[in-house]
Amino acid sequence: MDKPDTQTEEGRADSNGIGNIGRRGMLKAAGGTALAIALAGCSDVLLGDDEEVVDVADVPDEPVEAGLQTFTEGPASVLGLQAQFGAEEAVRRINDAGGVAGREIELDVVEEGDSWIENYSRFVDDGKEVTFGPISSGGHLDLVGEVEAQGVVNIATDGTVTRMFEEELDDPTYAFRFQNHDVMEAASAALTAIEQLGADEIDTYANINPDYAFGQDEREIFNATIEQLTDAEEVYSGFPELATDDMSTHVTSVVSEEPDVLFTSCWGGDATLLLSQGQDQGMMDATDIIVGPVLYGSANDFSSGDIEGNIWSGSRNFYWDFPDSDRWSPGRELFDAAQEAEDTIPTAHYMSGYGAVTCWATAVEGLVDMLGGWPEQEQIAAALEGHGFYTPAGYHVMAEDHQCYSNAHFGRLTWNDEMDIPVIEEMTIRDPREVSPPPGEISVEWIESWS
Amino acid sequence: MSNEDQSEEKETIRLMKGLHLTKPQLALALVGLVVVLLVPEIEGFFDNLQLDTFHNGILWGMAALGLALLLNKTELVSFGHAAFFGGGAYGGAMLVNFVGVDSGLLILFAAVFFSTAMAFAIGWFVADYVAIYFALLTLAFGQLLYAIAIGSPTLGQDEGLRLRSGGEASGDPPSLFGIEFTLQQQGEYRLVLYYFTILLLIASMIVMYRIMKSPFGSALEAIGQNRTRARFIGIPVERYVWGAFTISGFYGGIAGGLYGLRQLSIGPEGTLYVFVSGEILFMAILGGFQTIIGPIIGGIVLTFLLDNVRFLTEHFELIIGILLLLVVFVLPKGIWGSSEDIKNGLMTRVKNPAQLGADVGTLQKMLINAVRNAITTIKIILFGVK
Amino acid sequence: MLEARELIKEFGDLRATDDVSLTFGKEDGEMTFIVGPNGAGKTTLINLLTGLLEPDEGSVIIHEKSENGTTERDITDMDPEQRVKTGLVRSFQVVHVFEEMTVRENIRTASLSNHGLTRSFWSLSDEHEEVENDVDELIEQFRLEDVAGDVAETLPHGDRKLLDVAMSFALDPRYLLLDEPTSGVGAREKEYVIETVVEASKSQNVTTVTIEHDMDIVREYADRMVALVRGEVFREGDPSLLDTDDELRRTLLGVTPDE
Amino acid sequence: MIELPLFIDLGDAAVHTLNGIFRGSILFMIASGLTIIFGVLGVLNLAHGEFYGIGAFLLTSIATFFVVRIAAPTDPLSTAIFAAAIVIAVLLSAAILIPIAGAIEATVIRPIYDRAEMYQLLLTYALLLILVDTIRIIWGSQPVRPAAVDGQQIHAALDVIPMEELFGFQYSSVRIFTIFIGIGTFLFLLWFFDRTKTGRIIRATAIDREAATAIGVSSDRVFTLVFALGGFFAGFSGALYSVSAIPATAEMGGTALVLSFVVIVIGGLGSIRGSFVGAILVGVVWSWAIAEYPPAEIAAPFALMILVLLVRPEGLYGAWGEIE
Repeated sequence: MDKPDTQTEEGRADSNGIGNIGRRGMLKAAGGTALAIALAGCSDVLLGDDEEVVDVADVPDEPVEAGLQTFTEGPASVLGLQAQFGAEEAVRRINDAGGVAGREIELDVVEEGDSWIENYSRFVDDGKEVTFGPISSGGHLDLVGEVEAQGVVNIATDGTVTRMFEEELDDPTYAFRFQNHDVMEAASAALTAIEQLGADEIDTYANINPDYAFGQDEREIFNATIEQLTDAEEVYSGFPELATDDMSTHVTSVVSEEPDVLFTSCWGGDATLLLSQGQDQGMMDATDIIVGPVLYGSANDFSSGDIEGNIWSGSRNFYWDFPDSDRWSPGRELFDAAQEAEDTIPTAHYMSGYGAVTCWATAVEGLVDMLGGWPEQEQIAAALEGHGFYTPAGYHVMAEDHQCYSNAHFGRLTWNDEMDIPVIEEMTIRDPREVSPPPGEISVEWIESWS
Repeated sequence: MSNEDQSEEKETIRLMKGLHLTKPQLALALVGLVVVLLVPEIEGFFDNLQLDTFHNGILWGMAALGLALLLNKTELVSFGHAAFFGGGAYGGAMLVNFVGVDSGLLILFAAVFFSTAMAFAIGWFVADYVAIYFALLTLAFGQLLYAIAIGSPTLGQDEGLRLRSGGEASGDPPSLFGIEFTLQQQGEYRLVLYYFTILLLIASMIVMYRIMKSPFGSALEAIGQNRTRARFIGIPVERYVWGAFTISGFYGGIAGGLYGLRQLSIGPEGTLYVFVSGEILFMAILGGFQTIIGPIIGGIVLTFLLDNVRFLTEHFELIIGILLLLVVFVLPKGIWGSSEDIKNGLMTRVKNPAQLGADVGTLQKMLINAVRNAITTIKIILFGVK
Repeated sequence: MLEARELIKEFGDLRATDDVSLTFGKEDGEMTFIVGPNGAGKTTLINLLTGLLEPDEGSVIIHEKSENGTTERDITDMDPEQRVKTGLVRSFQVVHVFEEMTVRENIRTASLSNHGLTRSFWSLSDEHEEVENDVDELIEQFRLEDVAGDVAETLPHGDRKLLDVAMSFALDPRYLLLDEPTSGVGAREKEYVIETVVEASKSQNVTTVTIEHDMDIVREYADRMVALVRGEVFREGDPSLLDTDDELRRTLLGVTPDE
Repeated sequence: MIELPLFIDLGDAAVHTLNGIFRGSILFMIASGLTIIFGVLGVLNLAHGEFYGIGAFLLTSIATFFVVRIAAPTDPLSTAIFAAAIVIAVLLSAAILIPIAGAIEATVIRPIYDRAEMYQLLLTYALLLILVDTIRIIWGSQPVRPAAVDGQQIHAALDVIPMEELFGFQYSSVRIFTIFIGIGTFLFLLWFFDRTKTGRIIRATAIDREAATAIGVSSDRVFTLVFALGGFFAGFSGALYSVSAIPATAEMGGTALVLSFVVIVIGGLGSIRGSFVGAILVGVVWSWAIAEYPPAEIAAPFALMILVLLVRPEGLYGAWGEIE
């Protein structure tokens, strides 16, 4: 197999990746505060005993009250609980490192249900200084107007509506999103398929995506990308009901079409169902490659029989074992923390929660340093624009369109017999600039401008 | 406000034709009105009192009030009422998104028009049916609309639609009575909308009261109690049920339209899903569907519970389930409908404390019976029916 | 004049009415009694006339007097509620009243319908003077004053029967079809019920068709009698046939002249 | 390593139809309980779907218990032992629902038989909420499957049973057996209500409660039995569904309930034949709708129901509250 010419474990080149930045360099880039270091996952090495808590007279004594709305129940709790665990881990680390400019964080978690506006309003009424969430994309669209009107910063943990910051929100102030521009994962999926099979070898492709706006968006971007780069033609597109209990008809259709590539943005129980019913019906043999950007989100639910075959999965902006956790301890530490606290494999949604909290905390800490006092919401919002920070996943930038930019992870889904968990191997990591349009541009138009 | 069996002897005050209240009732109504008007002022003093919740509760209650007409008079259980609430919300949102209107009143008008038209169309199909078939058929229509909304990219699928200017996620709210609001004035916008809601609430309660007391109301009651006889006194049963259904959809439309204007963003899960229909139904029963004010109270109470229990415990369904169970067994006429019984019960016990002893006895008997039932059940399971 | 023309109604294999042709009310206020054994098709006939059932064949005609003679009006396809508007009204063997309404409300609802007021949703049910007058009159006529405020389901059986009929009278009937108005009523009350009904019919010159099992009542009140047997018209004529026609007596009463 | 069956040979049309019949069989077992309970007790049990859900979750726990203790199927003998264990797990899961459903009937449903429909709906809705949360408390809120056997799901491990030799075509054996069990349940219920004494007593009670009481039948017991029977079949179908590696979720009862409504309305309330035909029809139409016009997936059953009701308002086998 040809080595892809993007950065890989072996061939990291670009400065935006975490690859060639040493820990000391990172410390510098992170602004040097103890908090930033702790959140980047290097506390044990760098802080030692001389951790220094910022001590500013104008910082209030009481803890920072924060709210997170996420799916704690229902099919989407597969994602939502991961986000909650991640956010809680970040809060733990912040508080262990002395808080944000000396203030600890108290995080309230509430089920988002379908009450995004009510939850946020309640948080604001209760005096929360910052809010995180939701997972639901529809919920995020519901929410942002409210956030803009009420003026307490919200950093969404998911809410993958492609057009959100491209079209819906011009010039937002208080609404941000840590994860994830879904263009990056859908485009990465197409690029992965092309790398693996070769552009000339792909004649047909099929889609199975959950029947809601996210699934439609992912398909649109995947199709745009693959059709831009190959002469392939779509032979099937199915939209199983979200959280359905049977996909066999869709699988039957795919098997009978024998497409070269199958793209799926199914997640949670849908992903396990699709793969296990796919195994039953020989879908892995009927296709040359299956690419699924969110398959690894179900890492905790797969069994080895589900993922046999040429299945490539994305892990959005974070995969715990990349770089190899033997060499990159922050990944290993986060994995261990998740195992210890919740007996779970941290997935990309773990990072959604972790990153959202980190983004806010590092920005505020820096701001307190600069202002010499606790900042107003407006100041925090302004500081978040263009804010760069590290997590164990690497470097992230909250761009001026309020969409965070991070590396995209994609690799082969395999079973690790030793640990008895699913892992991703042959990881390819793509710079956000490669798979996300620059702020202000529309994803599909941007892809169609590729030559 | 409701005053079903007023005795002639009591001194009453005539508010309007057919609306007589005794002095205590009038006082209660006035206090209630003042409280409702002051909610925006006093919400800050109470931790759990939220204008949002209260406002939404009133709106759900208005939809439940429309449903109460069917429940109370025609004795038909509609299990698809979300169709009209959601239909209204979507009707308004479509005007914003596809026509670009940003006048709140026009949006509300479109909402009411759309949901009434839909109730008119669905009513034609369902008016022939009774009992559980009526419930299931209305449920099917409701789910069909949900399926359409969630499957249609034009309607935003699961993401729904925004009622902000340009249909954008952070656009300005619509104008009300010619007043333009910016995004930052959303609080003021909602306040104006709240008082407008109160106005419409009072109007719709009075109208519903009159409908229930009218010859048309009597005819519906006749239909509910004996369809055959109703037919043979010359009442065109299906047409009248159709009419009542349409009126009920009209109420759903006002409520849904105002809900859309309040939320400024709507989606299928929160407005059209089958469990939303269930909630509207249970609000009507919870508050007491035989009264005018009951459904409104049911709406406020259930909305309050749904919004608040969630913040207290992860297991809010359990808590709400147990509360509903209690309603069935302890307050069958609903909260408002049972207020008289509760008052009487308390008065007897104050006058005659010995009654309390009897209560303990009743409770004991109930417990013993429950245990006995459980034992019989186990026997049946082990040995079958005799 | 109300005419049943060659009415046929089948339930599965059973022919409930077999080519029944009858005319009622050649003279206004005529009282016809229908007799016959169980299963003879008496109730089916009334159901067909009033529109509760649709005939398989045949038609129901109303003959209306006008300036230029009489005109025929075919009402076979009319809904029951439309037939009520032509003056064709019925009561039921099993009492059909609005159980949770009071006596007064029951009669009022019928009267509101009769006055074409049920479409009004802004006026109050109890504010229409013409209706209230009618209701008062009927309550008096059917001697229901004492129970006027009682809920229908709590009434004694005789009063319920009377209420059922009173509701029919609230509709200003021209043809009143009564399905066993005395069934289930105790012997002593029977007389009282039927007398009240007959009195009301006579006073308003209503053409009545009554199903009745009690031959004494038929003898006493009938202007004319129709005997149905197995879905067919067996005899038609004067009630005195009950005493003179042996075959009829045998069929109907199971008695032979010898006994 | 176990060979995976491929059944492309059968042709798409036949596979779509089989998929639909499979789903229909599951649906029938849920809906039959609902329809019998309605026919006899006169109560439309909104919590019925939760019995199905509980059955599915019970299976995950019980099957997991077996899977980690019994050798994985490698040869005919071990396959037989394994299959027997799974059958026991399914029956056990369903059997546990008998006392659960029976106790629910005796304590909270019994007092409301004489109340208006809306109270029955309200009460069973309350039960639904309580049971959903109980499931979450016991099994958590994320999807659950039984433990894998050597990395395979249970049904895949059992799919070694040679379908081709048995039936002449390739299709998942677990699914085929599920279809047979569905048909078997249907025949059993027909036989039970037609031929057995208990069945006849139940029917008599359904037709005339008072008359049945007059001849000495305890309607209380009949009701409890019927409710428990309904719970059993719902749990049974949930357990079977779980065997096919469909993740159990606390919310699965809701979808099942709504689809069961569609089934029994199409078939005619109270009709066992109706719910069988209705369930298969819904399953097949659903499967074909996906194959031919994917966007119709959610709407298809409801559109079918409205269509049937317009043509035959009393449903295909309109029994109207009596068991047939």
